[in-house]
Amino acid sequence: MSPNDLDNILTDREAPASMSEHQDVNYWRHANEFNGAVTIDDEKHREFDADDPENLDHAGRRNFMKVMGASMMLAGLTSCARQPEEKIVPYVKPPEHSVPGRFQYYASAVSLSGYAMGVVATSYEGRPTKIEGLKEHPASLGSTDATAQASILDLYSPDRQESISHAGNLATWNQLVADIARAVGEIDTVDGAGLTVLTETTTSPTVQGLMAQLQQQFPEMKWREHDPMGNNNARMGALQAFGRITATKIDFLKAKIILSLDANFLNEGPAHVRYARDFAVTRSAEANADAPDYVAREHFAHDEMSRLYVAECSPTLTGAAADHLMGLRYGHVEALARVVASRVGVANVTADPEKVAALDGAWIDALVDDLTHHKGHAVVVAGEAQPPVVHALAHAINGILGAVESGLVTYIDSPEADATDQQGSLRRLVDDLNNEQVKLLVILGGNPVYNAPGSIDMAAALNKVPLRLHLTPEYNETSELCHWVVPESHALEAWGDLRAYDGTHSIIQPLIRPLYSSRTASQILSLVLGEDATTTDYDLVRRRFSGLYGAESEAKWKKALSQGFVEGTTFAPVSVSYRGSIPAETAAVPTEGLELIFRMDPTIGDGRHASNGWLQELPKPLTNLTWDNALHIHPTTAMKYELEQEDVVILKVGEHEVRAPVMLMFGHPQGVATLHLGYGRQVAGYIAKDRGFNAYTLRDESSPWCINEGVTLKKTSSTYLLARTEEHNNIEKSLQTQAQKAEDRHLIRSGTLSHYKEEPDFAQRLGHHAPERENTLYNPDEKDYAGLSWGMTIDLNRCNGCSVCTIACQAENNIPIVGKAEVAKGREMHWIRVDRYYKGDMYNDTVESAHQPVPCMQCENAPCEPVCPVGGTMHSKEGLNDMIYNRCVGTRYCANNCPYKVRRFNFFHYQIREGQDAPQLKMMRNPNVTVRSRGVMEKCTYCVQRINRARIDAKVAAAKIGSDVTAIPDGTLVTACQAACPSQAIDFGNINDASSRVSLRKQNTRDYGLLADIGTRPRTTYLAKLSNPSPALAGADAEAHTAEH
Amino acid sequence: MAQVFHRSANVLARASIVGGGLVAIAIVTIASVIYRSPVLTQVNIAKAQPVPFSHQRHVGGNGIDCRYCHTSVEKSGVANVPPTETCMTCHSQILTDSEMLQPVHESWKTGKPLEWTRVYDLPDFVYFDHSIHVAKGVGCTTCHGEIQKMPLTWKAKTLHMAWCLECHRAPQKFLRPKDKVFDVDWKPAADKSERLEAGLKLVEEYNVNVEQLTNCSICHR
Amino acid sequence: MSAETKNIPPALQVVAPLAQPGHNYESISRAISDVILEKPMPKPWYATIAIGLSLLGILGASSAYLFWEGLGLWGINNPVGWGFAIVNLVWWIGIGHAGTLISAILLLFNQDWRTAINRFAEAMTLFAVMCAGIFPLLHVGRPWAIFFIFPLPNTMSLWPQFRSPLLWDVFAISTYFTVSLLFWYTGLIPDLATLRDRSKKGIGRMIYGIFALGWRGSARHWYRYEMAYLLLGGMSAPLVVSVHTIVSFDFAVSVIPGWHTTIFPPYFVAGAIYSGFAMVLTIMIPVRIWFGMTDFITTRHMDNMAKVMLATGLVVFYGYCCEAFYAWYSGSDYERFMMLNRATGPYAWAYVCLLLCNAVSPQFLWFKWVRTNPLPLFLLTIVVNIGMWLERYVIVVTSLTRDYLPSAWGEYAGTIFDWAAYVGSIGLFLFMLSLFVKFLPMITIFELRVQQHQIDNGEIR
Amino acid sequence: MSAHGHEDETPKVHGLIAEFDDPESLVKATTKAHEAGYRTMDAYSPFPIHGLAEAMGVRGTYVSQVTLIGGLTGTATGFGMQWFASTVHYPYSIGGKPLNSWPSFMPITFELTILFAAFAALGSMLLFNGLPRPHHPIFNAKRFERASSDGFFLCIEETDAQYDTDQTKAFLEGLGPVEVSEVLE
Repeated sequence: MSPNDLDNILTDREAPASMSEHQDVNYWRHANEFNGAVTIDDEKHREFDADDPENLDHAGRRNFMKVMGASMMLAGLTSCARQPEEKIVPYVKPPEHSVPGRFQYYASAVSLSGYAMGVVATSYEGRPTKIEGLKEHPASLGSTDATAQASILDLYSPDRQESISHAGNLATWNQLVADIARAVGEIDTVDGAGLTVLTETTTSPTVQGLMAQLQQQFPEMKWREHDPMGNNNARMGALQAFGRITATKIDFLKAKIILSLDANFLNEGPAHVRYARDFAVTRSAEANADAPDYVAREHFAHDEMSRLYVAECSPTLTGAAADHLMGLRYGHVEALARVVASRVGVANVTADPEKVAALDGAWIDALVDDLTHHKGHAVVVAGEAQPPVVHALAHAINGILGAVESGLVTYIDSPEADATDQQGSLRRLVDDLNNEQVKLLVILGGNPVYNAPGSIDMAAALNKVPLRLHLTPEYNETSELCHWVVPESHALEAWGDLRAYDGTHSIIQPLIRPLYSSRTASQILSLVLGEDATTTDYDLVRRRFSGLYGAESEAKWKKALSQGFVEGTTFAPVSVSYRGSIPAETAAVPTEGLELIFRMDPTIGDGRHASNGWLQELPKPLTNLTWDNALHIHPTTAMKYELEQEDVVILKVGEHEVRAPVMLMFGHPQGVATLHLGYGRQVAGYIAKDRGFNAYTLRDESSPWCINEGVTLKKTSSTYLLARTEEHNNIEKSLQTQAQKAEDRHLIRSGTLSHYKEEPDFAQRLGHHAPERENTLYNPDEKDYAGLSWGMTIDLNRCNGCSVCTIACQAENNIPIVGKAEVAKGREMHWIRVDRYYKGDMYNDTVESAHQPVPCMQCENAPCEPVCPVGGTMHSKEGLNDMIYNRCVGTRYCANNCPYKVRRFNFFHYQIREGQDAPQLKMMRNPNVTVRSRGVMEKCTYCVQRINRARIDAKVAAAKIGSDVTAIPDGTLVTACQAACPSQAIDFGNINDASSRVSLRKQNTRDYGLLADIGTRPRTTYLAKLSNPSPALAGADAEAHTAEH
Repeated sequence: MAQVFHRSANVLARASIVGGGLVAIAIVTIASVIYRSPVLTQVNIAKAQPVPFSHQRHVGGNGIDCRYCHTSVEKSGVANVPPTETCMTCHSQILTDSEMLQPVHESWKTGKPLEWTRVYDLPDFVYFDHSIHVAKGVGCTTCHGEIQKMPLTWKAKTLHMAWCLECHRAPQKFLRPKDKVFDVDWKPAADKSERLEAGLKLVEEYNVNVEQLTNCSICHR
Repeated sequence: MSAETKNIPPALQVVAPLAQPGHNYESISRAISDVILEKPMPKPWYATIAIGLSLLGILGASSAYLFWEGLGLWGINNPVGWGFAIVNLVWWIGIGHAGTLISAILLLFNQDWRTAINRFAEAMTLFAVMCAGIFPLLHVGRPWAIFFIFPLPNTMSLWPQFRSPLLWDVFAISTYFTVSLLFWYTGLIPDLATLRDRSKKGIGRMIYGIFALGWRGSARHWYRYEMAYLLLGGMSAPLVVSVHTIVSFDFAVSVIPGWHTTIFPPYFVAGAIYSGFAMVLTIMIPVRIWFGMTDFITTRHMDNMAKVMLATGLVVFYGYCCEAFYAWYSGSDYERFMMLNRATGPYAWAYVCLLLCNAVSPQFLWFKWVRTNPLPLFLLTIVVNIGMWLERYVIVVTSLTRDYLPSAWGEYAGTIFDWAAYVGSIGLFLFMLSLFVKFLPMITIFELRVQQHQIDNGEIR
Repeated sequence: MSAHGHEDETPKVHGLIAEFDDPESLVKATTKAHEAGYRTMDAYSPFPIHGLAEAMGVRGTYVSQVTLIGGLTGTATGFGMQWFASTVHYPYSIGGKPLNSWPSFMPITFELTILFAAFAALGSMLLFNGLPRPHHPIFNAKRFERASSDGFFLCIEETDAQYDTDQTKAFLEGLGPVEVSEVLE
């Protein structure tokens, strides 16, 4: 073996496996065929024998000195050690349909805040390794969001609760069964009075069914729901508007004018992936219909584009995507809603003139004008953070604007198992607890002790319950206060079902037996029902399934398993009528003093993903902050309070206070500060514990989203390091310089739609031009890329900056997390990053920002290649800029010389550092990608493992039929980032095939190369961003938009 | 003045200069010889196995086709080591009470897998794919040697990168007709030029993209 | 023979002599060989070697920990992939250049005053290159795989990548070291013979004898010897120029604004000589006093070296001006911003300091008083050494922290381990120097004899 | 005289050696000796004296030629290695540059030229000088240790055609030396 075998660049010791055509239904297997499912023991067995490279990793580290000594002693000619002996452990009986060394794909679903997101889960030798979107699923359309991508990590998370415990001691399922039986026996005598089940928002028909059974068996039992985020205001808004709770479904494909009232519909809510996709479609206008890559859109002319108005009190990516953005205080959103409503003709709605005066009149005029002129194609979306009345107003406006007739807005029964007023539900729960009316409390998931509003002392209340059971994936603040703690099964290891935002019934099927002694919510409920304790999750789901579909359930079930969901279960529209009564406006909005806005954290959500290292390290959109939350305020506001970046302040509301670091944020409304919820976990594992501060404690039960009175802010002398993935010194100044330079260098090219129509190739005219290929000392024709030749385009007009590409890449390519300290040093490892640049006057209330995903450009004249002394990176015949980890000696010259700075160096052996060294994490790794050791450079190679698999499969197939064409059909080979992107901004394929999608994109007149002027000839190119400002407001904005000129 | 050194020192001095050079060369040579020797490569060293499985008996003797046990070789990157089930297809009838086969029957009864010792072990950053090699006319014996003559299995080739490149640079020297891929007794034409000619024809016929074969990402990712 | 001075140009009449009068061949030989064979080492020598050894210890310890933990211990990051290691490498290599320049180029230009200082300067070259040599090893991510960069026989049938400036460095620096060593050793042979013949102790006599190769001062030998020595000098001259040129290619060949510039080769070479002479003086000024060499290393030598510093210092200053001018003249936003950022960005302090050290301070050398007085000259050389280190720091860091994509901008600061490696290398340098003056003649004896002969004949003074 | 005592047969004579007290007289003496027809002789001095070797009839040396050859070998090796590696043995595409991007090969070619030449220069010098030779009869000469600090010697060797103990001794004394003595093997 060669010496480089010795150091620890090693990968899961498996051969390549396929990623091709995973959209093809036939490829998916029914998990119940998969009865040979390997147990954790087998897994451990296979995983942790000598055959496992990661063990060698450790060995490698242990023998490090020996190895070094060896290689040095022998002047590197030879290495003295022999490759350690490895074992092969074949099956005894192989599972059916499994070909060793090949991936298998299963259609399933994961939970997106209680709703179903259809996914295709990849299994390798019985272990799930990757999650992709499910093309046919309405909530996914083949894409996912970052949390779905990262949920694979949750399965193997070292912070998971592994075994059932009672009062902190290990316990068995049977002890639990006995104890619960006893408790249930006691309450049974009183019709179940005293039994309370607390759930988060769920759409699971199975849970719904079991709860129904429970309520039947125990008429007195209570079902309470608490979800710190949820969509309670939407429910209440519907109730207010229509007198009943409905869910709203928006078909953005029809929307030409969109008003978002503080709604971040591109990144939040059960349908955001779908909405992002549809919205992107409405934005992709082309100057002329014969543009090579133009795809006809039903409701839009080729050069037509939707216009997005956003009014928000905390900057979001939806705001960043807006054509017209208005930043305002929380209370003013309602004022805006009212004035718009009254002006489009909603009956008896009044707006407080004083408040309206505070708003930009011209803006409203233009908006109202647009709305009224696009009846049937205009829609108003209200954000969850806004009170019910705003939602009600939105419903009213949509009604007036004919959005309902046109089908742009559809009302359906809520897919939730029990759509109710959760705010009230929580209050009633707490009262019951405090009145000691609860004898047995079953908490299914969630973490109320941590995330209940600070105005409620949940801990004290809980302690009044004689018997408490907590089903949870990880041991948290609530588990600590419960007698019984039962590990909850992950979606990839248990049976279950969920409904999508439109009601579609999706089946969750396991790919692997539970790694630990975990159970599902359905199992716990059936236990409480007193059913046979051996009832499996499978039984329960099947029972409910047959309950729902009766006779045909058998056939439907088979189909559902291969499809991932039950066809035709979309909820039918319900007709509702607006009751036409909007109460007069509530209290005035204090325009003085600091206003606190609470928001779900952009990456770890309400805190349920706090133990997910990938999401913790994912730079939060707009701020690039990682591993922490902060008090986000506008620099000018900060100046008012004499605050600087990273100063620690004490925020006090009532008797509650938190210590929060300051994060300056351009474009944040003045006088308003945003706090992200989900941090400050005290009882948690390595990843989540003691990160950031817990903003829930400041939250008030009655107004959970905003506090605009009685907020005191006290500056302390201490500072706190915030790890951002951009340079740290003097954020204000550097962000301004960055914006300026980005502009001067034409990094992000953007223009208005009108300008684009006049000058379709405006993007290509900007900046200096790439040197002609002939301008070289050498023979320019020496390099020809015949046959396959890979390229990529990224459409900035579609990208909304959600960063799912980063996580998808991390999952696909075994990219480690490095931890806060390392990020602060600028050592994050992401292969594709999303750059954010501000534009225009940074000190406006709102500031324009653009997003640019930057992977390796695969330059044809790659500056990284000639400088490597060992040929560790060089060009392939298919135009890839190959990176050969095992050849790299780590001079870092290539990274220095990369103009795009997309190369990443392993400063430490991140793969085995704290938080990364858990053995089960090895099961997650992609066997087709080398696990990089310390001291090695790494980077994006267009998912070369997928390319190789596809090429080999194509060639083998061709060879079988003796054909000599080895075609890889365009679109069957996708990179991880491309597959995940909700708005389909990324296209990848063979640029030698003139008909391939990517070739067509490259022929688009908006296509330009980043820094092409320095002659790198990048293969990844960008399509310029377009905006569609209202002609009425064009003046100032248009200038900003076309500032390029 | 007195002599500092004895006469003999003259010879010694010159000898040591020449000698120094020679020693250096010797060290380099010996080192690389050891490095290429079976001591490190394990070539031609039979490995002990839980069951003394003999390819000589099964392939040479009974003439069982490679794919009978290594089923995935044409479909997948890995040519699987057969599950106990496969052994039992015959050995539930033959040699049912053989001492030698005890572990196999044991495994079948208990369901505990056999643990074979790996003979061919590529470095873990090398991605070799059986399916494509087999499909393009690379015979089993080309890399695995005369398996039909191995009572216990041993490594026939070094698996050094240079060895891989021999073929990846000039496949014509090694390719054989597809229908002969699993033929362990296949011999190339004795005459060199004839062999090359045949090889070139196969490269043509199976349209092997030769210049691509030396791209780094073909084997390393 | 009387020292008639008629054929001495009047200009030289006034300056200090190359050597104090009253010496003859024997006294010269004694003066120098006694330092090694007879006299005890002066106290400062013990101090120096002690300091050297302890710093060397720091180097060893920190390097071991670095090898164990990984490069993360250093301040480097994305985008700043290079830090102290490269700065130190370039700095040391630069320092090395003075030796070769003095021994080779001044030899070719037939400058008499090189005689007394070339041995010392050459030794310095060797040690400086050794110090430089440790940094590439510390610098790479996988030192145990560093042999990949040598064209060695291997079973991967792979070669190094010959287009890489780093590989050019490997060849340039190793060649530079080897040739300097040969040159230095050649010069040593006759002096080793002298030591062999003068030393009483058997062992020392043996060892000097072995390395003297049985030199007996035969006229025929001298004849070929001078030829070979001249040839080596002739080769070293272009070599020394090539080495720092190639080192500058590490930057010049890249695409990074502030690196990608054609001015680098000449301005690196000038800078090298500048810092080299500074270091020679820094060491020489105390040593000549400690070891009573003032007779042979006179103010004349210091004066001349100071003049060379002044000249090269001005070239370096010119280099800075060109950089700034071309940044503006290029019209490229990248270049202009790089220059602006250098002068006003986060690392402006370093840029200002380096201008003070390298551009302003040498102006004092216009004054003869500064050139000929040990103390001011000594202080000035220290300043210049610091300045030249800062120059490399500025080049490496400012360009990398702010290149093409603003989103990828970063910061850099050395950590304790960066500093440990740096001071450690200085320790190595001091330690080697101490051994050198203890065991080898710090001035070329036989050339002093030649010089004495010429003085006797009144050819020079 | 180390040759004495421990060898029982009478020691062989190496030649006659005359010491002079300054370079000039050594040169004169050597010139005379050469004119007198002596050939197998050698002069010893603590530093190179111009004209001394010439006085013994030395006419040039091959050191420079050998060095040139060494240098050219280096050039060939340097460029050859790079060209072979990059275009023949394992050609791969680097940053869009051609396989034989000769300009990038120049630095290494140059360095190897110098390296080889340097070894050739030193090597040939030692070789032609017959060094290393730690033991040499001349070291037996009286006061010869001063040849490496301030002694100037001329030695006419016994193997010289004209060598005759008495005549040669007389001849040397005629040259005004400090002292003439016999050197034994």
